[in-house]
Amino acid sequence: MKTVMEGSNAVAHAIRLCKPEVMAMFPITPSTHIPENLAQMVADGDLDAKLITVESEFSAMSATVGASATGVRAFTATSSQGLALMHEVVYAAAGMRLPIVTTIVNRALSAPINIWNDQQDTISERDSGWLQIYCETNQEAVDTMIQAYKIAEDKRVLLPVFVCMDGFILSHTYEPVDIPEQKDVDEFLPPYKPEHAFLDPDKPMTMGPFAYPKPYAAMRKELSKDVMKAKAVVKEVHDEFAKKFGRSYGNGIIEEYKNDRPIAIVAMGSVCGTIKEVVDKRDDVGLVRVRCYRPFPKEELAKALKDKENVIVFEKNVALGLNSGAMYPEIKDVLYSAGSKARVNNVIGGIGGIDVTKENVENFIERLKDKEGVVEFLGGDPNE
Amino acid sequence: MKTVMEGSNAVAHAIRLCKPEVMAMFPITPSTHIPENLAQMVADGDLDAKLITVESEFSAMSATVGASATGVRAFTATSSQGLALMHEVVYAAAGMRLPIVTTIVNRALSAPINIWNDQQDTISERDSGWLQIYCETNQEAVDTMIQAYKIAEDKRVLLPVFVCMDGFILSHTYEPVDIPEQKDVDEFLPPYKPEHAFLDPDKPMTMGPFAYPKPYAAMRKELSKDVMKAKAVVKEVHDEFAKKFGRSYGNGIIEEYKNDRPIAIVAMGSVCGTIKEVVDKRDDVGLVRVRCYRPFPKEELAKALKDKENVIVFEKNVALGLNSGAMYPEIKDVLYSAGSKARVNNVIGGIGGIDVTKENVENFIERLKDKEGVVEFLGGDPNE
Amino acid sequence: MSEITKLNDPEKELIAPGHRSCAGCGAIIAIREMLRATGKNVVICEATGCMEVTTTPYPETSWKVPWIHVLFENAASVASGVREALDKKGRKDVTVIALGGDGGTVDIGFRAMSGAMERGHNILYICYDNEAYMNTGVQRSGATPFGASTTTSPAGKVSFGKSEWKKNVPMIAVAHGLKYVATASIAYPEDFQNKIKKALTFKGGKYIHVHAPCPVGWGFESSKTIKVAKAAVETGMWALYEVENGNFKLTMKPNRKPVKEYLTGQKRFKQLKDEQISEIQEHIDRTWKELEKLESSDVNLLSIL
Amino acid sequence: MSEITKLNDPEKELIAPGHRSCAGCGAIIAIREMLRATGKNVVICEATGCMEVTTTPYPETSWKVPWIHVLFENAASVASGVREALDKKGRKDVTVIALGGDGGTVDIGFRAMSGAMERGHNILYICYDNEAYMNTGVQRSGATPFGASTTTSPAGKVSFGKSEWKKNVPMIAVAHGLKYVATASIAYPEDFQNKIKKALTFKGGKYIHVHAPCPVGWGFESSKTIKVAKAAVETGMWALYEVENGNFKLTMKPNRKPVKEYLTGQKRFKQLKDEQISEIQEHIDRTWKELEKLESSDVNLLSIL
Amino acid sequence: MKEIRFHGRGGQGAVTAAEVLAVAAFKEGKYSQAFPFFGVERRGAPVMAFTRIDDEFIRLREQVYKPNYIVVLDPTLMEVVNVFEGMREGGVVVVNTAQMPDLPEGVDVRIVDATKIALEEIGKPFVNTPMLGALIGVTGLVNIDSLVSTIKERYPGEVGEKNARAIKRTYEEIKEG
Amino acid sequence: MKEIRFHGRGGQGAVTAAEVLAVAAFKEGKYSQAFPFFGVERRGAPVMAFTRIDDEFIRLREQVYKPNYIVVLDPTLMEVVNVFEGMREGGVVVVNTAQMPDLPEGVDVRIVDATKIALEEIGKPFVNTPMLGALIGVTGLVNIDSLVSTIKERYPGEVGEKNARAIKRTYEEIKEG
Amino acid sequence: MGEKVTIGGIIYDVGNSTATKTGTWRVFKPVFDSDKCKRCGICAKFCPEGIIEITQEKGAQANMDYCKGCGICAEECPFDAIKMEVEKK
Amino acid sequence: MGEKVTIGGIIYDVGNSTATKTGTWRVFKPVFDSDKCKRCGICAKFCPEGIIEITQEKGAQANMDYCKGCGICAEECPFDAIKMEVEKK
Ligand SMILES: Cc1ncc(C[n+]2csc(CCOP(=O)(O)OP(=O)(O)O)c2C)c(N)n1
Ligand SMILES: Cc1ncc(C[n+]2csc(CCOP(=O)(O)OP(=O)(O)O)c2C)c(N)n1
Ligand code: SF4
Ligand code: SF4
Ligand code: SF4
Ligand code: SF4
Ligand code: SF4
Ligand code: SF4
Ligand SMILES: [Mg+2]
Ligand SMILES: [Mg+2]
Repeated sequence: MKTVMEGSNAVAHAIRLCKPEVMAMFPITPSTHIPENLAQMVADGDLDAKLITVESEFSAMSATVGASATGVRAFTATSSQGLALMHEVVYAAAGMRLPIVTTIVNRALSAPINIWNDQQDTISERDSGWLQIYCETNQEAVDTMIQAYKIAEDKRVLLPVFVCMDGFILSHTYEPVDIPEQKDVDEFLPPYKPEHAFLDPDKPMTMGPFAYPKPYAAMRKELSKDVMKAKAVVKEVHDEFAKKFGRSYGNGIIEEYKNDRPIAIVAMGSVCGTIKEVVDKRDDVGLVRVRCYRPFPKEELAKALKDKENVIVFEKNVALGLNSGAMYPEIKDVLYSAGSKARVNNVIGGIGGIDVTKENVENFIERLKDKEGVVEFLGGDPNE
Repeated sequence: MKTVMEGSNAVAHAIRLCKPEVMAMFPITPSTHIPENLAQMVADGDLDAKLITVESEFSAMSATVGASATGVRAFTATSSQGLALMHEVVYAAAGMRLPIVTTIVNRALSAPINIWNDQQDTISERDSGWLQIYCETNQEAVDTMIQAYKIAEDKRVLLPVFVCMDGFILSHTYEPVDIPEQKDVDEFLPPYKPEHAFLDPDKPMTMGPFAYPKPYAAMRKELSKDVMKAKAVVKEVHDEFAKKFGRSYGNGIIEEYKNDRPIAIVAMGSVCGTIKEVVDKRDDVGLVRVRCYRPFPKEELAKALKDKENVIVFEKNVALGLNSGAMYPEIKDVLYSAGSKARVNNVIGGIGGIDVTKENVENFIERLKDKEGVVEFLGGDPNE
Repeated sequence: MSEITKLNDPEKELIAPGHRSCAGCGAIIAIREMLRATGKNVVICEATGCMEVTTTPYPETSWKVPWIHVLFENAASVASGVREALDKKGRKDVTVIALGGDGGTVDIGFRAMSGAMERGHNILYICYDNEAYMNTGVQRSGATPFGASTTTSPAGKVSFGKSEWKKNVPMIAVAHGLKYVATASIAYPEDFQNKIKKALTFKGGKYIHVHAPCPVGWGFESSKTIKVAKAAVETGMWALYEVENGNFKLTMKPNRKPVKEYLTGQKRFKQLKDEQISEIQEHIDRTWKELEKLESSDVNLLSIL
Repeated sequence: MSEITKLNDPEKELIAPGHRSCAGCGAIIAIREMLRATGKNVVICEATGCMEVTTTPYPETSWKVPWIHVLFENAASVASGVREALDKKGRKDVTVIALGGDGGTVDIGFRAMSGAMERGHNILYICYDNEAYMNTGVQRSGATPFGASTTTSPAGKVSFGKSEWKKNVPMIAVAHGLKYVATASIAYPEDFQNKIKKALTFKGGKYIHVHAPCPVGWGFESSKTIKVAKAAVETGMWALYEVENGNFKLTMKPNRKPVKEYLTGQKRFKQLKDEQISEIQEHIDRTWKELEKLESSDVNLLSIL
Repeated sequence: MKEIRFHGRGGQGAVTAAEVLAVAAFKEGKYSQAFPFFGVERRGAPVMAFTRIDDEFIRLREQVYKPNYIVVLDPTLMEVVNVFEGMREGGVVVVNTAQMPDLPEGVDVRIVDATKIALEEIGKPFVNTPMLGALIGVTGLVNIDSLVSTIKERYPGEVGEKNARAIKRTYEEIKEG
Repeated sequence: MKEIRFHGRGGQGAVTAAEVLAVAAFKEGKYSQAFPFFGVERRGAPVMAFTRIDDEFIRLREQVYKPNYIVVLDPTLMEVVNVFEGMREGGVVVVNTAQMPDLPEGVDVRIVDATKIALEEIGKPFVNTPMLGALIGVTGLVNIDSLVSTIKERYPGEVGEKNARAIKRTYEEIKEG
Repeated sequence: MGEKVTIGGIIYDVGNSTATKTGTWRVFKPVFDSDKCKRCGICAKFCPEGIIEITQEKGAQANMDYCKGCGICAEECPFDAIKMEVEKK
Repeated sequence: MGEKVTIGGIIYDVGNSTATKTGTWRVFKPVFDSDKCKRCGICAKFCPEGIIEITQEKGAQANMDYCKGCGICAEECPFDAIKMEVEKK
């Protein structure tokens, strides 16, 4: 069904199509429309799932963990403070290897309190062991939701996934989306039948034990390796989806857009649409969109960036105390090892809902194209 | 008073000397001995402070924020899950510019649950806007506690500080410490008299408001800059302390130990003692100890490392999904901008209490000295 | 201005106009009434919610008393810290109020509130109850009444709205051993204000739960806010009482009207069938019978609880 | 082994030996008794604490029933998810138990527990109460009794120990509207087990709070665990009761001995002066008077609360 | 690409209008995008919403700074916010009012008394959908049939019918006037 | 540098012994370090604690793998853990027992019946401090006066006196042979 | 970024939301009849904006800079001294 | 790192803590007197380790691999059928 609808509504439909069995949710702007839509579907009998209207996000993620550990497909969604409140459970869920999928509608973090978009919330969970996929459009959010369960539940992965979409800019925007058919989704995404983790008196197991140093370190190492290995599955599932549904997003890991130019902008999420508009107007700049941010695509980025003259890393987060975005040093690490000679700069923009305009993009390209190691903050003047 | 005592006890004495007015605490291994010691001091009338035995770490940090916002010197301590549970409040405290000092006795994060030392807990808060200072010895922990309030409360800073010490390895170890005299501490650390933030009906103010995009982004930018600028104050306070008390730690920001050799190990915390032992036995390797990790000392590290042949970044954390420690890309960022030709490698060790031995250090130097871009995990064999 | 006697002087209000709450907001009325009772010598620690967001859009604030907001879930813990700090500074005279909406109190802030009560800090917790998460668009809270349709407990083809009864936080507060607990309504400001004043004569934790209708979330005209609040009390849907040192006392004994009079005229209840309306009526009848029994009995709630 | 009749067969235990709890641990006795009542068809969701840490040092586990631990503060929310998942799978027959120590229940896990109760999931919450955070070395919890010295409420030159009374979580649970709430003691296993079985006949949330002395934390010989538990009941320091559909009933009416008999012989109370001991005695006397009054009154707690 | 900005008050349906327009355009095979700017202000406060319409998928995510068309649901807003801000050359402003307001120089303003029409046709002062009728009457952004069918889908039954009638009236009236 | 490992059971005071030794050494102007290895096992389970003594500040933070001296507070532990593990050449093991246990080849074991002495002097089977007396009797790691004064500071009053007496007895007894 | 902000976003100029004239949100407005008004104070007590001044001289009067036109005052006035009218600006 | 671990640290071999013989922790041990024993089951009910087997033939007997010697059984036996003795190994 191809139609114009609100991003949150579209994502809710995608979730419905994935047939989650337990959904634990707590409202927070701007992700709220997702639980609201799902609650209405349940109230109307259109979705046969248990909805747990928890008393906090801490419990939202905890109940999701409980449900997933019982062997059912489980879902939650949140933003910003909600994700920050879940923090401790987020780490635990990955360590317990539960294939939960969570939609994060990205929003800035307090203090001060601000309800608009940036990506500080998910970026602050980047070490947690969750996969993170950032979407450019609502269509991509829909498609990625469906892919996410397949990735998470893959026996080679068994890790939780954040599907990230920019708050308001995507979640509250009406735009065309093609909502897949249930039949097609069913073919693509089989029911979740876990072999490793399920609470059942018929086959008792102990989950979440205490671990001494050696097994703990061994589990962390394995977890670290497995998160990295998941990249292949992200790609594979993306490709399979593309084949079946006819839609793809770069190579599933990164998307290179006119990346045969001397300058490359690296960015994530909805701002890439605006950047593409600028790329089309120029001949010196291309875009490398990071879709799969965790695991971090070192090889892909090395290949896409190492021969550039200039790389501008655009980020919607600030690593306080580092005076840059979080991805900036990660990219430089990649380029360092690749022996790149590129000049690499950083733009921190779109913080707390600051609008990022084509002019902004044009202008920072001009300002930075001959620089190295500069970090800039955009402040909200559309012509800055 | 020079004596042999337990690290936690020594730190509790340092806190007593700082005369905190409100202390909110919740027990967690291995930081528990700190609140226990402080509680005993209060019960014995040796410390005139309000002890709030909160029902969770979320409330520990919240009550600390409340107290600090009322204009008194406030303290809390925690580890691991406790810090993870505080996460949302941690970010808020920095955004609100409250000069709280918190001792973190570093411990691994769940799942699985493990009570021993690594530094994943504080590393996972590295974007929060808190300063982070890592101590090598209990003496340094004592001295740094006292410095920390002076740094935090400096009008140029007004930011919260984590004083980090390795769980068990420091907190539960008896070793010699010199506990300063109250008189000297009083001279060094004046009472906290805030001008920017205090809740008082005689001068009402509104703290923690809602902010639209532009002021929000402006505050974030200012916060980011101020965290970076705090480095100068960390150094200044360290030097002043050194002058008065006769003890210093490198230049207050980093400590270079025999760093005139072709190989440099970069590390933080107690493991540096063991590394120094190895450095003394060899002539090819030196140590650069990062004491002040946030703000990240880019300039100091660039200077200390750029001419090395090989840099080995030793870390007690794993950035899952990045397949390295968190500091590793940050160091490479610095070296990239410095135009360094060094080979840079990463060792992840001491995870979840894995012991790090001299042999381990010797061996990883040998394994990595001709490599570039390698990330190794130590697994707990003392001869590995 | 020459010397004219102001029988009511807006300048004396401790919360300024220009705030961004909806026209007819009941919650801001609750806060206004509260501040008239506390006076200036107070510190307010507020949870995230409609009242926080609409009163403090930086760089503006409507508050004229010291006020702090940290997060959604920690008003009571922040207040604990404020209280102890003030005491340490010798400012025992200053009243500390923790203020939360029903979401911030009954749900996400409940651990913090319960913990603060257990520790016995000398603070007054006030919950303004508009019976849903209004700030985020009318989602169900533990305080949402049975039958109400909200965006996360919506009426639908197979659902009539919320299927659980309202969580009884005032009585839970009593079970915490508080020396003073009361319910109130914005429609009865003197009662509310007297309760605040009485509460402040007790040392330790105190709790007041004030009913504050929300025209937008409940679905009624902005002019009817007080009428709706009154109807809640008159139908017995909301009982006004206080529990002082464990002694339960109804402070208002309405000649109870049928609850239907309260339910009709609110969009959130419009889907209810007679069946559910009678269920609610029965629930009220049963509760009131017990409340009256309790009042006339000599059971002391503080000692049993 | 040939056919010998085992009057008691350790093989049938659902928690295996080899666990790392202290000799004489009361909490593990509570769990053992609990599992004898629930049987195998159960899922346990446990909070961090002594019982979790000592029963599951990877790669070993003492549990023979499905068991999950996630964190310290979320046993009840994890159980909510498990319950709904089992229901969705058509496994309504499986009992779901959320299990926490007093710290994990009364303090840090309290929001989760309260939330789960409010939502009415079909789970039984069991709190084993050893009256402090034992796992981390005997720190004060909300359930620590008045007067007890712990490492964060220590006796000292200017302090006699904890100065607040024990938080009354069973009655708070009643105020949540639960159809079944009970207290129990490890010294009365039949009573405890009957209460578990009765609880499981109710749909929705249920709560049982079982008193489980800790020789290490309280300071008594490991052999005295049951004796101490019994003394708590016999002196009235711990009351055994149940509240079924709002009706309060004492399930044990001891001829109360002086509380001193309970307090002496426990290191945590050794600093108490006669003054505090009388205060405790008075508190108990008052409470029991009210409890007996309540039992004989016809006040229904479910309707008032 | 056409960019449209709607001015209204919280509760008046400006956001819905923007969305309906986007849906109607999509029906005609065009691509569209609609989004609000939300503040924390409550009901009654001035709000804005935006629609973009183009022949290709709209990748651009910046706010609308230079609208081609501006719709003002409530004339009193004109005293509160500068509704003309950033208007593109050749742009048109459609205002719900009975009489032409005082205007800065050089702006092309069309008026329609949508409140009256809404009260007559819908029985309530719901002006957002009627104002869409006026907008397309002036601009031809989408045709009336797409708009009416979109409205009827969004509001099935009688409400939709009434709205459709109101739309048609404003459409005709502004075309004529 | 000297490294000492203590084996005991949870609750028996091995950790305290390690600490007291460190304090006593510091009194004599030496540098020292003491630390436990904690598990989640409870009272009664085997535990270890370590002391290092040196002439300079001890920077080394690794665990003790090759102790010079080993102290065994409870002989039954020898059946449960390999108390000799990693012992350095020339090292000595001091065991609290009334009679010499069966031993692997080439280990130097000294015994003392600290339980008996403790019961006689202290009135309770507190063997940790008496075993320190034995340890220094064998090794001279610190002198008896430093040890005794440390003990008296840690346990003021009668308890300290009793412990001191016990220490002196084990010290003498083991020296004698 | 020209935006000047205070440290931590603290607002020192308390009560300064008066800078925002929420009177512009109004669709209806209250019209007070000084003759009917008994100066009882009920309207002022309930006005969410806290903007009703009552003087012996003029009776109740709302500060129209902020009045959002909710109509509570008119609804609650026991003496019918307030009428809500459509705002015409 | 040789350590083999299961995914997520899940333990499938339930009840396998029997691998750890906590009997070694014991300082005292219970000695059961089969003659005095009335097979009443009280000791077994309270034993924290759950290791007391009772048969008609032998009466109560503890599995000494795990007995921690807490003494509860002896304390609670109403028939004085259990004595605690110092463990000698
Ligand atoms: C941790 C967290 N979760 C969610 C939110 C989003 N949020 C802010 S206010 C609010 C609802 C407030 O409800 P209530 O306390 O009843 O106050 P009201 O808005 O109804 O006045 C929510 C869900 C948040 N700010 N923080
Ligand atoms: C968030 C968090 N804070 C603190 C801890 C440390 N901790 C683990 S168990 C525990 C105490 C448990 O007390 P209780 O629930 O009473 O159980 P008990 O140990 O007494 O059986 C504490 C403080 C933790 N694991 N997580
Ligand atoms: S939504 Fe309700 S509570 Fe919130 S400001 Fe509007 S009327 Fe008040
Ligand atoms: S400390 Fe207490 S509760 Fe914990 S295992 Fe030991 S006896 Fe049991
Ligand atoms: S309520 Fe009516 S009579 Fe009373 S003061 Fe107001 S306008 Fe006058
Ligand atoms: S209409 Fe509402 S805002 Fe205006 S004066 Fe009356 S009560 Fe106040
Ligand atoms: S308690 Fe005593 S009599 Fe009863 S079974 Fe045990 S040993 Fe035998
Ligand atoms: S001594 Fe304790 S552990 Fe051993 S059998 Fe008796 S009760 Fe069980
Ligand atoms: Mg509310
Ligand atoms: Mg406990």
